[in-house]
Amino acid sequence: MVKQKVAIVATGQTKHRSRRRDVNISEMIYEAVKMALDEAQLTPKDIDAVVIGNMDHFEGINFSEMWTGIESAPGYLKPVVKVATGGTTGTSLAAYGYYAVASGMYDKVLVVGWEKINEGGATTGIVTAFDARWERPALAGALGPLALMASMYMWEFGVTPEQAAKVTVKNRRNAANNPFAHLQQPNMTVEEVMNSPVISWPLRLHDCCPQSEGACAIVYAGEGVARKISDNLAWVKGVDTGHYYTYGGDDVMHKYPAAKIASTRLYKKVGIRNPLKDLDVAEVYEPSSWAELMWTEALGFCEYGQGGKLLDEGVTEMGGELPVNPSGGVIATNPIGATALIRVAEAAIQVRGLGGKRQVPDVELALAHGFGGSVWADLMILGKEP
Amino acid sequence: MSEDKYFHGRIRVPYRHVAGAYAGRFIQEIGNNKRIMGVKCSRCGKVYVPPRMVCFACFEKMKEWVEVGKQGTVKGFTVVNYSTPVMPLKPPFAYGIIELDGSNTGFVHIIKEGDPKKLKVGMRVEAVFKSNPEGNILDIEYFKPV
Amino acid sequence: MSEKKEEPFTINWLTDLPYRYALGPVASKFFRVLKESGKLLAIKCRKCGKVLFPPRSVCADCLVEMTVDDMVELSGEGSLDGFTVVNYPFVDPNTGETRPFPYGYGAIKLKGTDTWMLHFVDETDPGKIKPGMLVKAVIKPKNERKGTLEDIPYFRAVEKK
Amino acid sequence: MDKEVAIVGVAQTKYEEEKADLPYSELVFEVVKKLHDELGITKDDVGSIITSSNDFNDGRTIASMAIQDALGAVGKSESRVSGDGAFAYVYGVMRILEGTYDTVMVVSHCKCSESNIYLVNNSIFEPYYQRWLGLDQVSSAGLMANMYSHKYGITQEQAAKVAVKNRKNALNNPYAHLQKAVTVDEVLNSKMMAYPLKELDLPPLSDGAVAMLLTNKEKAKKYTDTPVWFKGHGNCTDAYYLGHRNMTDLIGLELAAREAYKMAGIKNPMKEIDVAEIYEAFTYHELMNYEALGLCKKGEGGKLIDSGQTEMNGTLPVNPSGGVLSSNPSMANGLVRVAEIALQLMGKAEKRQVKDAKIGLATGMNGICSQGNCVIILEA
Repeated sequence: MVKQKVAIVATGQTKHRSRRRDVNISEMIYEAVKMALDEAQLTPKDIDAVVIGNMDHFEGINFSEMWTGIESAPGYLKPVVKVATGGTTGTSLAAYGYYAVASGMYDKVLVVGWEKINEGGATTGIVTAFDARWERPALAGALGPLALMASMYMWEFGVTPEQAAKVTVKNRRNAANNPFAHLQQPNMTVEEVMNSPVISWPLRLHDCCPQSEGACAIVYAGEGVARKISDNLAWVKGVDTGHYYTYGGDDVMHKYPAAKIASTRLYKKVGIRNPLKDLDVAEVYEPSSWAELMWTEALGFCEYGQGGKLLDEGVTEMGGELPVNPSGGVIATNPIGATALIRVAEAAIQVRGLGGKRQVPDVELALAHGFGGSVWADLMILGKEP
Repeated sequence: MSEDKYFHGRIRVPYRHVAGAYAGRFIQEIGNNKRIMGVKCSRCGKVYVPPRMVCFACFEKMKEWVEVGKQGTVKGFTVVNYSTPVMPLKPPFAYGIIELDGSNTGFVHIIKEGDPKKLKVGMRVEAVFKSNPEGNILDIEYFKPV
Repeated sequence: MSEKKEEPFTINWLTDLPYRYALGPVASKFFRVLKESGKLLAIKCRKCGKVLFPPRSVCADCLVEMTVDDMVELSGEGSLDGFTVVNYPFVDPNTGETRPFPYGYGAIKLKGTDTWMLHFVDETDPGKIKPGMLVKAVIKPKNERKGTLEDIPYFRAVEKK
Repeated sequence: MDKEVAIVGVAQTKYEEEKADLPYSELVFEVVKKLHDELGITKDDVGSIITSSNDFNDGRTIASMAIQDALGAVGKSESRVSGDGAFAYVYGVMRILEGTYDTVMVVSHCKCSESNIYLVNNSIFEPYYQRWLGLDQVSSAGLMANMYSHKYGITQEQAAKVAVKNRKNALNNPYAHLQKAVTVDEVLNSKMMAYPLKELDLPPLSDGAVAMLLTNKEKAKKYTDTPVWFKGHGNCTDAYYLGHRNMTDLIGLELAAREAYKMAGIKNPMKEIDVAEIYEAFTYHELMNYEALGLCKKGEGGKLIDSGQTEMNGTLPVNPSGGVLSSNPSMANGLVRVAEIALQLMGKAEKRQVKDAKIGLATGMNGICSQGNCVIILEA
């Protein structure tokens, strides 16, 4: 067993939608798995281990990996492990897969994230993620706390609802270039966002992510075999996670300290001095339009309070200095257990130059970010060179 | 007791699971036509009852539907003598793994027999269909010894 | 593929799992005091001095244990540092039913604490809210109190616009 | 596998029926603090943290969120394996081998007293074909026990001897939940649950937590003179639907063991392994484990228990701790097995110490009836 560098050799996704009426859970996941295996031209036998995850209470299935790992992914008579960490599940799965290969334990690992969210309900499920004694009675899923963060952010820094609306406009437009995206709205306008119904002030309907059903799969390979599988690889440059207090109210949520801590650590490790200049593209987990503004600050693309300005200047647009969410991001697509893994898959697609209409030119370094738990951050940087 | 040391909560959620083409057809055939359908793997030839889209051993999509028998052979059983809120019958009753005639997999279901002495591996059982189907696996109400 | 309109065949299952979540001595005392005297308590880390709500027994920064002796009384007043109006339906997993909406929901910094409590606020018009405004915990009358968070049905927004 | 990843310290709570005063956070804090104190470390000495837990058991999505403070995880890279603790240990090993972290704390917790375990386990079955039947861990175990004993002619007495052995061993383990010896007759005459399984063929339901610190080779010396090294590992998953499973032979466990032995260079497990802690979910299951782990031939699990070779003074003592039949903090069971083997190989197992133990085996399990299997080989 020898330590090795790790590359993503293939990705697969379903076409994400609000309700997959035609397939059950295991059939839906199979689509993404099959696509990834086909792209890598690997047979199920070639896979050494399966890492798969979702949130147990979202579909009400305990040990879901024992089912889906066998019947949706080629895990029969192989290792199957589940990682579930809330919104960050996808990136936590991706991290597990990376360590599994980097440690030398396995050579080819299939990572799968999925959610069939409308079998239960996202808000219902998310409420159960919080403390039954202290938080659940008033908590209304993710949007309530996200709206609180938006209000705190707005009040502290004077960022405006129009600036937030522009995030939706940008990302839904980007989503139109992504065949897998759920909400593809190339002609969305700021006015349309501003006139959409208030869901949780200051969040309007179009400030919020949709609830999507879908799955995402990636295949990792160690350096020895990766080059045999493909000559177009996305190498893992570094992984880190910032976890935070048990109670979401223990610190200033809108400054997202966990992302600040983890990104500072990861940039140093990868040798990034100025993320805005050194990174070529970022896929961030923005569950609301406001969140993308806050996240770009915490991830060090600009100073605190400057997220709106960064957007206004077009820096994060396609064609800007650091395009954020060419895929359309979470504001376009949110099958929760898959969402953060889609960030990794999309970052890999960008590094490999396979983004088609959503491709950012000449991507050398891409950041994938997952958000979840009590304002946690999972990060992975992918690069063209090992 | 230490009950005042607890907050009594629950997770109570109504789930609606899309059955999909395989489980959907299987359960509807039972309810509507009192037929038990399996699906055959074109690669290994195994007939799966209940059906699923993918043969987990070959990792191939299966497409060929076949009707299997309403009778089968008991491969294993247990008799339960405790009760839980989700058990469909009052104990004692048996769970069995039954290989239906014409299939190659075990079908897990209930055998309405509470005395382990009256059950045997290798014995024959037959499906009893519910008169008013409700659209779930219990539209086969139970199996009875033949 | 286009989205078909008709409802698909579904298998429905009502999950109904009872849990008894241990409170621990600190939360037990909080709810007992709340029930008996209508007062709110927080807890102070004896190492770093941070005052934390909800009261819990481990200070995450110092990794030291706190006990019921470290609990401090709060006035029930706080500042409303974040606010929203929840205006969407969802099944409340505590009951299996849709939770009534709209309702005001705030990030409240209770006076004397270093953390924010996220709780109901009795206002559903953001136009009447001032950032950082004074809010006050409303406590149910003693005969209606059960020793749970519901004994604090909401915070009253005091200095409205 | 060379000596690269060490367990340098372990901490356990006492396993009990009901730890009413301890919410998850405080239960975890107890073992974290104990581990810190034993090793003389603070949270700043811990590079990364891996936990294992289960959202259905804990009644909480992202069960690990409840214990972030108690872990000392603020600002750190924590991650969580959903399920049994043995798998968390393996993730910890991977994190050390990758090289970023020289220390990883692994923690696993469970309180069976807070939920209805039968409903929790019924939820393991998918909603289309199995859940409506009302299946759970006990009825599935009954199916497996019956099919296994039917195929190989295992008697109820032979199975009962497993309970007798493990409950006797538990008398020497101060952490064990049930500390009362039982006789074969008592097992045979205990309440019938799921034929042929009786109440004493099944484990209790327990509350408890376990923690350990892993380090790389260089760091290990700093903390202990008796590091316990990761030597091999195998992980293998059987079919999901019970009707697809080979219910008479644990083929998933067998393949996992084969892989672990290969990595550890073990050719004759009965000879080379000095002590084993296995996740025996019911009495017959331990016999099935013997066979799958290659300690005896197929169908000879009954003979092996009869021979006394797996007793404390036998050739290969199995479950000196008393096993799961004595303490069952469900999701923590696998990590408890690893911790107990670590104590054995450190020579710190006190009254339950197996003499001169150099190589040990631990297993973990996910899902129903050994569907997901983890076999770990450790070396002193």
